[in-house]
Amino acid sequence: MFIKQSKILRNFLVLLVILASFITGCSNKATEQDNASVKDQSKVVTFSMTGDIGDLNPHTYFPNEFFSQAMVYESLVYYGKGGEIQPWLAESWDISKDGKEYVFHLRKDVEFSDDSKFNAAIVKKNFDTILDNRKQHEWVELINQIKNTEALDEYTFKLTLNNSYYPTLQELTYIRPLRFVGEAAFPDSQDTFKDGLKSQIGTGPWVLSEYKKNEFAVFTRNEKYWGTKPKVDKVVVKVITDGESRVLAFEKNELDFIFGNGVISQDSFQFLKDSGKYETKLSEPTATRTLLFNTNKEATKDHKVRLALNYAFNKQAVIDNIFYGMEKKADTLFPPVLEYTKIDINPYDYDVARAEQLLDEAGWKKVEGKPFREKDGKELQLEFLFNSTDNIQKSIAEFVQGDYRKLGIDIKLTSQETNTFWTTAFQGNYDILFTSTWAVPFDPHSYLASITTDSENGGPDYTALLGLPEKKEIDEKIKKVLLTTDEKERKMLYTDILSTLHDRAVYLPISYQSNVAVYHKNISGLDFLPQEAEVPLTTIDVE
Amino acid sequence: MKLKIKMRRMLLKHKLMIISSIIILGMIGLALFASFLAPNDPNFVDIAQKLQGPSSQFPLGTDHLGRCILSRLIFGTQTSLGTAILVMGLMMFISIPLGIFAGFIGGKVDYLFMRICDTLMAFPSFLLSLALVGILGPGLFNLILAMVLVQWVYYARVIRGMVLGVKEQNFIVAAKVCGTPKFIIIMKHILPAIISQVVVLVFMDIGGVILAISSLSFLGLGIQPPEAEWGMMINDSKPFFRNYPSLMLYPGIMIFIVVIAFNLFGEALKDALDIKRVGGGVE
Amino acid sequence: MSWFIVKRLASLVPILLGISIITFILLHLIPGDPAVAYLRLSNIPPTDVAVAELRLKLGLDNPLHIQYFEWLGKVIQLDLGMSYVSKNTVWDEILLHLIPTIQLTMTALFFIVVISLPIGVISAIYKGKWIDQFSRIIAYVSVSMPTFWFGFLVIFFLSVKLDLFPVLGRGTLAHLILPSLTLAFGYIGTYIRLLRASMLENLNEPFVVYAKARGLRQRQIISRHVLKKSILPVVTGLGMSFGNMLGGAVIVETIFAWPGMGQLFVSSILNQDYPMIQGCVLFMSVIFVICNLLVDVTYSFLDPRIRLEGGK
Amino acid sequence: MSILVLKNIKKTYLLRNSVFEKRKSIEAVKNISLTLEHGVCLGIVGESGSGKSTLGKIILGLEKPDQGEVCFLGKNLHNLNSKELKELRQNLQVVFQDCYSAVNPRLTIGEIIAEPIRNYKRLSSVEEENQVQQLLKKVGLSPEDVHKYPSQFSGGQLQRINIARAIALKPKLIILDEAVSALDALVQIQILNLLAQLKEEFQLSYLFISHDIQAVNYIADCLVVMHQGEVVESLDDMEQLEQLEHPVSKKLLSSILPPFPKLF
Amino acid sequence: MRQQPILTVNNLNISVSTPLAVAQPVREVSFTLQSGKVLGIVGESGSGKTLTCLSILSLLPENAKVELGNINFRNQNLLECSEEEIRQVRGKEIAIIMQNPMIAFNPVRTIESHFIETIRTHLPITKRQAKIMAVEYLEKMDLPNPRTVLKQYPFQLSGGMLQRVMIAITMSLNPSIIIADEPTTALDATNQLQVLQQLDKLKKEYNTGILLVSHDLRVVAQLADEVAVMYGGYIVEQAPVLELYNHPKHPYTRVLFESRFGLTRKKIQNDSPSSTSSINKENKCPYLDRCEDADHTCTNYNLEFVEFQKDHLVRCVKVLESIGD
Repeated sequence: MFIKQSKILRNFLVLLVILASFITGCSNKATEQDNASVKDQSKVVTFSMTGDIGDLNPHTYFPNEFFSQAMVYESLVYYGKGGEIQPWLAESWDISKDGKEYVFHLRKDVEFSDDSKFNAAIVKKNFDTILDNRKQHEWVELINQIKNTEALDEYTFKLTLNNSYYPTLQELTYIRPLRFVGEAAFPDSQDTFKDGLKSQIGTGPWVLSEYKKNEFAVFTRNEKYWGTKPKVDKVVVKVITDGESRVLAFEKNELDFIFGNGVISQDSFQFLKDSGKYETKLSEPTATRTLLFNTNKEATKDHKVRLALNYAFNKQAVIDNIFYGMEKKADTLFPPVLEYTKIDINPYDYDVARAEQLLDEAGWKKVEGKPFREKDGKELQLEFLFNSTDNIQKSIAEFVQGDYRKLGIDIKLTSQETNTFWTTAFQGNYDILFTSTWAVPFDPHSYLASITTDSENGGPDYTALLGLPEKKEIDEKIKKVLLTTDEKERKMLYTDILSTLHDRAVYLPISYQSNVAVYHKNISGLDFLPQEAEVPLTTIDVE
Repeated sequence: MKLKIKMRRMLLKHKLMIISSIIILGMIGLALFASFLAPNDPNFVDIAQKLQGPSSQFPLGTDHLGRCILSRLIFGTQTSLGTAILVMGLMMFISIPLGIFAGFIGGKVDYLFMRICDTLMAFPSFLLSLALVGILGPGLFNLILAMVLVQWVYYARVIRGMVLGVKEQNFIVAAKVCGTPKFIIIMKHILPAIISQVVVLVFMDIGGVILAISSLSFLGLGIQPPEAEWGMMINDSKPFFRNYPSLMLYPGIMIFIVVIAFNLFGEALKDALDIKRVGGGVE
Repeated sequence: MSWFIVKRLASLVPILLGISIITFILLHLIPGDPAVAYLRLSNIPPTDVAVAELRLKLGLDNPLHIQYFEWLGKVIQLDLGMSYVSKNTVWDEILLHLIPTIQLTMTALFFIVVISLPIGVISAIYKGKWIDQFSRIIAYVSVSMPTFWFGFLVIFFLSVKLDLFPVLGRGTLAHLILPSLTLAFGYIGTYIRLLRASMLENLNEPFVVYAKARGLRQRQIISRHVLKKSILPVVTGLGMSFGNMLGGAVIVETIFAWPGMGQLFVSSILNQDYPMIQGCVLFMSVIFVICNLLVDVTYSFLDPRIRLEGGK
Repeated sequence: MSILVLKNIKKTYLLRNSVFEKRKSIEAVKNISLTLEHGVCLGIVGESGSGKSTLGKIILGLEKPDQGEVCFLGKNLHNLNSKELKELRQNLQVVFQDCYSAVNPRLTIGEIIAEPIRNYKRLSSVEEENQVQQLLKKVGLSPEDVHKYPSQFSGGQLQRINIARAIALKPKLIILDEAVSALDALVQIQILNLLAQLKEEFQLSYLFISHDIQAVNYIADCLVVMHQGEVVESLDDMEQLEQLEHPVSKKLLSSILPPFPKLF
Repeated sequence: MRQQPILTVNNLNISVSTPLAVAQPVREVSFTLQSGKVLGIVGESGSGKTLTCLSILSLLPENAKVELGNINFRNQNLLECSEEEIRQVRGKEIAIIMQNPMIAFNPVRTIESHFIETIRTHLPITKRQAKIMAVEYLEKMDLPNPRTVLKQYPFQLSGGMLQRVMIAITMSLNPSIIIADEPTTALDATNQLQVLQQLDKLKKEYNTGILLVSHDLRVVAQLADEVAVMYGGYIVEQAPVLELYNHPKHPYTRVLFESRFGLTRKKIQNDSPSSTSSINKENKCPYLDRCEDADHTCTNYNLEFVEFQKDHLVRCVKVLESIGD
């Protein structure tokens, strides 16, 4: 009762009302728009990614996400099911006999989202811009091989190479950097790598319509799209860093589907699957989860230690208990289903006794009363670096820590967010690195090529393997395998390279990973695409 | 009648004090004898046993790596409580001499001291600790360093205030006039006068220190795996908290109980010391 | 009054300088050579030449105080450097994340006031009664519960089980409720106790006896006399809490995926994005200091003793 | 020889809140010169804020005057090294107004009174206790009180304890800073009587600072009136109290209510 | 000749409970007060005077309680009134002038708001009218610039001014009784007189009954018609002012009178030990420990308040014996 009479309380209430209205005023307009779009019956699907979509520039890397680049920009050719190269922005192409000249006949009905024409000139301009920063794209061997680009006429584009390079077409399907932005997108300096884009103009089925950094991005259907138009009008991509948050949001219907690899933990996937309320899907194996040992470090330089680590790893336990049996055990660096990767080797089966023996031989002896092995008074401590935004890596890392502990190996876990993780990885500041292969269309040739380059967009493997005496030899073989025109020699070299890597035990392949998809029952058309990083947004539909 | 209520209230306070000190002693006991009390090795990973319910082998079940939760909780007492006590101890080690020094000497020394305090206290303390850990890198040592470096000012300032309060008292002036040396004045008059307040302060605040440590660990910046720490255990159990809420519940309850026990104890101690003073006057 | 504000503003200068010195030093605590760290995070191999070049460029070879003044000059122009990670300027990043955090903390402040004010008043009036005991329990629970744990409990029960609120992220007003409530929760207890203690102290003041002796009604005495005076320490306290709340926001934003300063701060720590860490600390401390200034001014406005006698 | 000579004492306090604030100063004591003879009680009377307590602190050596010198037993008090100062301190003691805060509540009466003795003499514990008990008897308390704590005593008794501590070293001069003002009228008389008696016995000199002209009149031999840091009037013979002329003195005098009924 | 008393306090006993014990600081206190008369109560601190005053308006602190007795005001037992009834009496009928004006006002509110809220609580008038009244009464108290004073905060005024403001507030409601609890203690000696003069004016102009409480005999002497001396919770002596001054009977009163040293330099011998605690624990003479006349008769007798002669009451067995003689 006295509240009414009290001046001070009244003042407070007034203040609070003002405050409240301020907060309301500040609150997001996005939801209003969401609601509005629901009202006008347009179809919207919402999903989430771990990070921001970035500046949406196909010619650069981090912080760009593959999936968003693929939504807006397109390539000359498309990587179809089973690795079949399909026409895309190029209707057809001719390859010269010596394999050094490629002539592309472009589609004539393609327009950029700003209505400008897609033609050979803009293709050349994009290529040339990319080639200006050749060093940065070193990992794409094709770029190293390009000698000349030429617009023969308005819709014909010619690529001349230094050598005949067998994966040329395959590399043209890559999501980055060989995709095309419109004329108006180029910065004044014309250098898209250093100065970014003026605006995001692509030919793809989606146009970025609203964007709030680190919160969400809204893509609207490109009504002028030349190909099959997407079924939904809008895609909302929310940024949710944490896997558990993602699952919660999905359960609360704030997300329509979950898609990707490592975006949720296996436990959550299993939980969602078991609940029976949602549809779940698991793709064919795409890439290999693997540990990489740093051969420059004191302990892991020793072949015996690496072997011991291989033998001591209980892959089956990981697959049974962490992956719930959903992923297949990996014994080789690349899934044997790929071209050239089916090799005949003796897998390192789980054998603790063998591991202990190897460690003893390497000089790392158990010390009475101490938990960890020592050599010359130094504890056997290995730094294990993994990516903290991947929801699967952490549980494996902790498992490894616990399991190796039994052998007297102290694993120090270092988890870092994506960007820092890769930086640290490239610097080689770790003993064991959690990594994975790149999946098709990159595996195996681009992945192996990246082993040979130390550029920032190569692989951390380059540095990691520097400690191997055979390193030079391996690099040369990889260079050779990419350029050889002889199918048989190529096959032989691949077998040779992969066997050597297996024999040196620098990798510890764990399992072949798959993409997961979880979606509500009103969602359809969520099929896995050939490229792992692509999200099937064109086929998706919502009821 | 009134007296009865008073007595009851006093007893209630005593009860709280007794209960809270039993909890605190129990926790310290757990920490000291963790290796005897824990049924299992807290760091022993057996992935095949993961996320098990309570059983005779694992009284509270296992976590996502098949480690015994009870054992981890018990060993967590060691890390959480031990770190908090260490941090508090270090802060006192710095701030008691400095606070007394600044307060007693006064003048320019005090002025300088106060300006340093003002500056350090202009930072939100948790943020500064966080930044320090961030820059020095995560880990137990850096965590302790960051907390002590940031928070000692607060205590030094409070202690300085206490000293100033005592210094105002005429018995200090009288002691000076009596020719008592400064050091003796500090040891005989000032220290005893503030020490009970400092003890109360320590007990009232140690709960906050425990919370801050577990918060940093929760963010992954404090104690590193596989060492068991409650805040980290909560973070670890995040992925499972819908199916296995107990995973998150247990360490949370542990933190909660310890902190509330310290808070209650501090409060009761404060009241008890007040009552003594009043009582002394009436007798 | 205005003289008081001017004076108070002037007193900010040394504190701001102090803050800037400490934040400046902060960056020099990085283990190893900052130039190497910079190069590594920029993905440039830290060769001797590159390091030497960068040291020259960043002025790292200058004496520390010269580096400081150069840095300070830039800071004054709001040039806090570039984020290693996003390659945006630190200032832009901060602005981007500022509004959500302000929303969060303001709403939390709102909750603190509307919840703890009435409870504090009532428990002081009915001291020793069940309602006072109850508020005591609330107070203890509130200060003893870890924020992050409370956050999850709230999500689990209110959001997942009862489906009352959206879980995460920023969007509607409903999104704001759980995070700000979580942030506020830890402070509610403190303020209930603070207000209660302050009320009780004032209830025993002679001016209350005199007010009674003049025949004023109980509610008049409580609201016009006691509350008006008791609220003053609460106002000061809220100002102090604001800084801690910025710290608390770090945790709450992490739990609720709230895209504010806290999240920016944590991710820049995890990414070792040093300029960002430095910028955040500097910025939040300045906000804190300004908040305290505002509180002081408000306080002086509310308390005539300060308003009319200028501080002492 | 005069026991205490003050020459042109001046003391100004600076008030400042922060670096940037305009400095304000208060002249607490302006240019005061006084002389106090052996065995004499000098009363300093004035309203609150007239600077008399500051003067007391300066004489005690707790504050340094900005100007002028304090000669105690012929030595400039503010010009001594710590050893000499300690030596001189023996002869210079104080009794404060607030008898409660003047004793450390955590120490026993015995320890309190023994404090000055311990600082200057090395005595066995038996001797020390003997001395303390003697002192207690001197001030009219029971020797058994040695082991009691201050909280067990009333204000008047505590003031006796303070006096006991002050005379423990047999000083030459005791500064009584409003020493009886906080006490009940009855107790005031008792303490004043005690002080008068001790003065005779130990040949003490007093500097009796008070706002209460009646109390001063009761014990002092001569008197100065202070106002706003200055001595406005002084009197050598207390019999002539009524003849004080300065308005401030008049005001002080007139404020004394006659002890008889009905003024109006 | 005697008027009907407007306030009668009868056998008042107050207990105070501390965490350790229950004390009885006020015992068997009885007195009456008439309109236009001043009853003075003298006693040292802790003698129970303040509690007696507060109990009249039911303002005792939480831990104090009236155990026995009644307080009649205009044939109404104040102790049995409801909270609302007593509230209407407070200020309007019986007003209090508090000991220390500096802390009796709320420092964060202006004089005006104190004044107006008091008037408007009891009288159905507007703020404007109340303000006019306030100015009027402040003027009556000889306060310069009453309008400015109203705008000021308590801490901006001196103690003497505040005391006069308090009296003005009290007067504005024209109460029948004013309880003045140590009205001059906190004031400079120079202000004492003025305040006393104003109280006297009040008594004469409005025919108000005043209960004047002080530890200072001299203050009481200036104003009171009748004086009661309290010691250890009891009224030990009560008589018309002149009678008391001329013929003090109780040993305590006698000592009290002797200690008025005034401007004399006569040495007073008074070395009786001071009491450790004036809170009486048993039903024995409270002055026993300090009394010079005490002997065995004092230790066992039933304490009675006896009319020594007309209107002169004493509570001392020795005095009674002397009548017997």
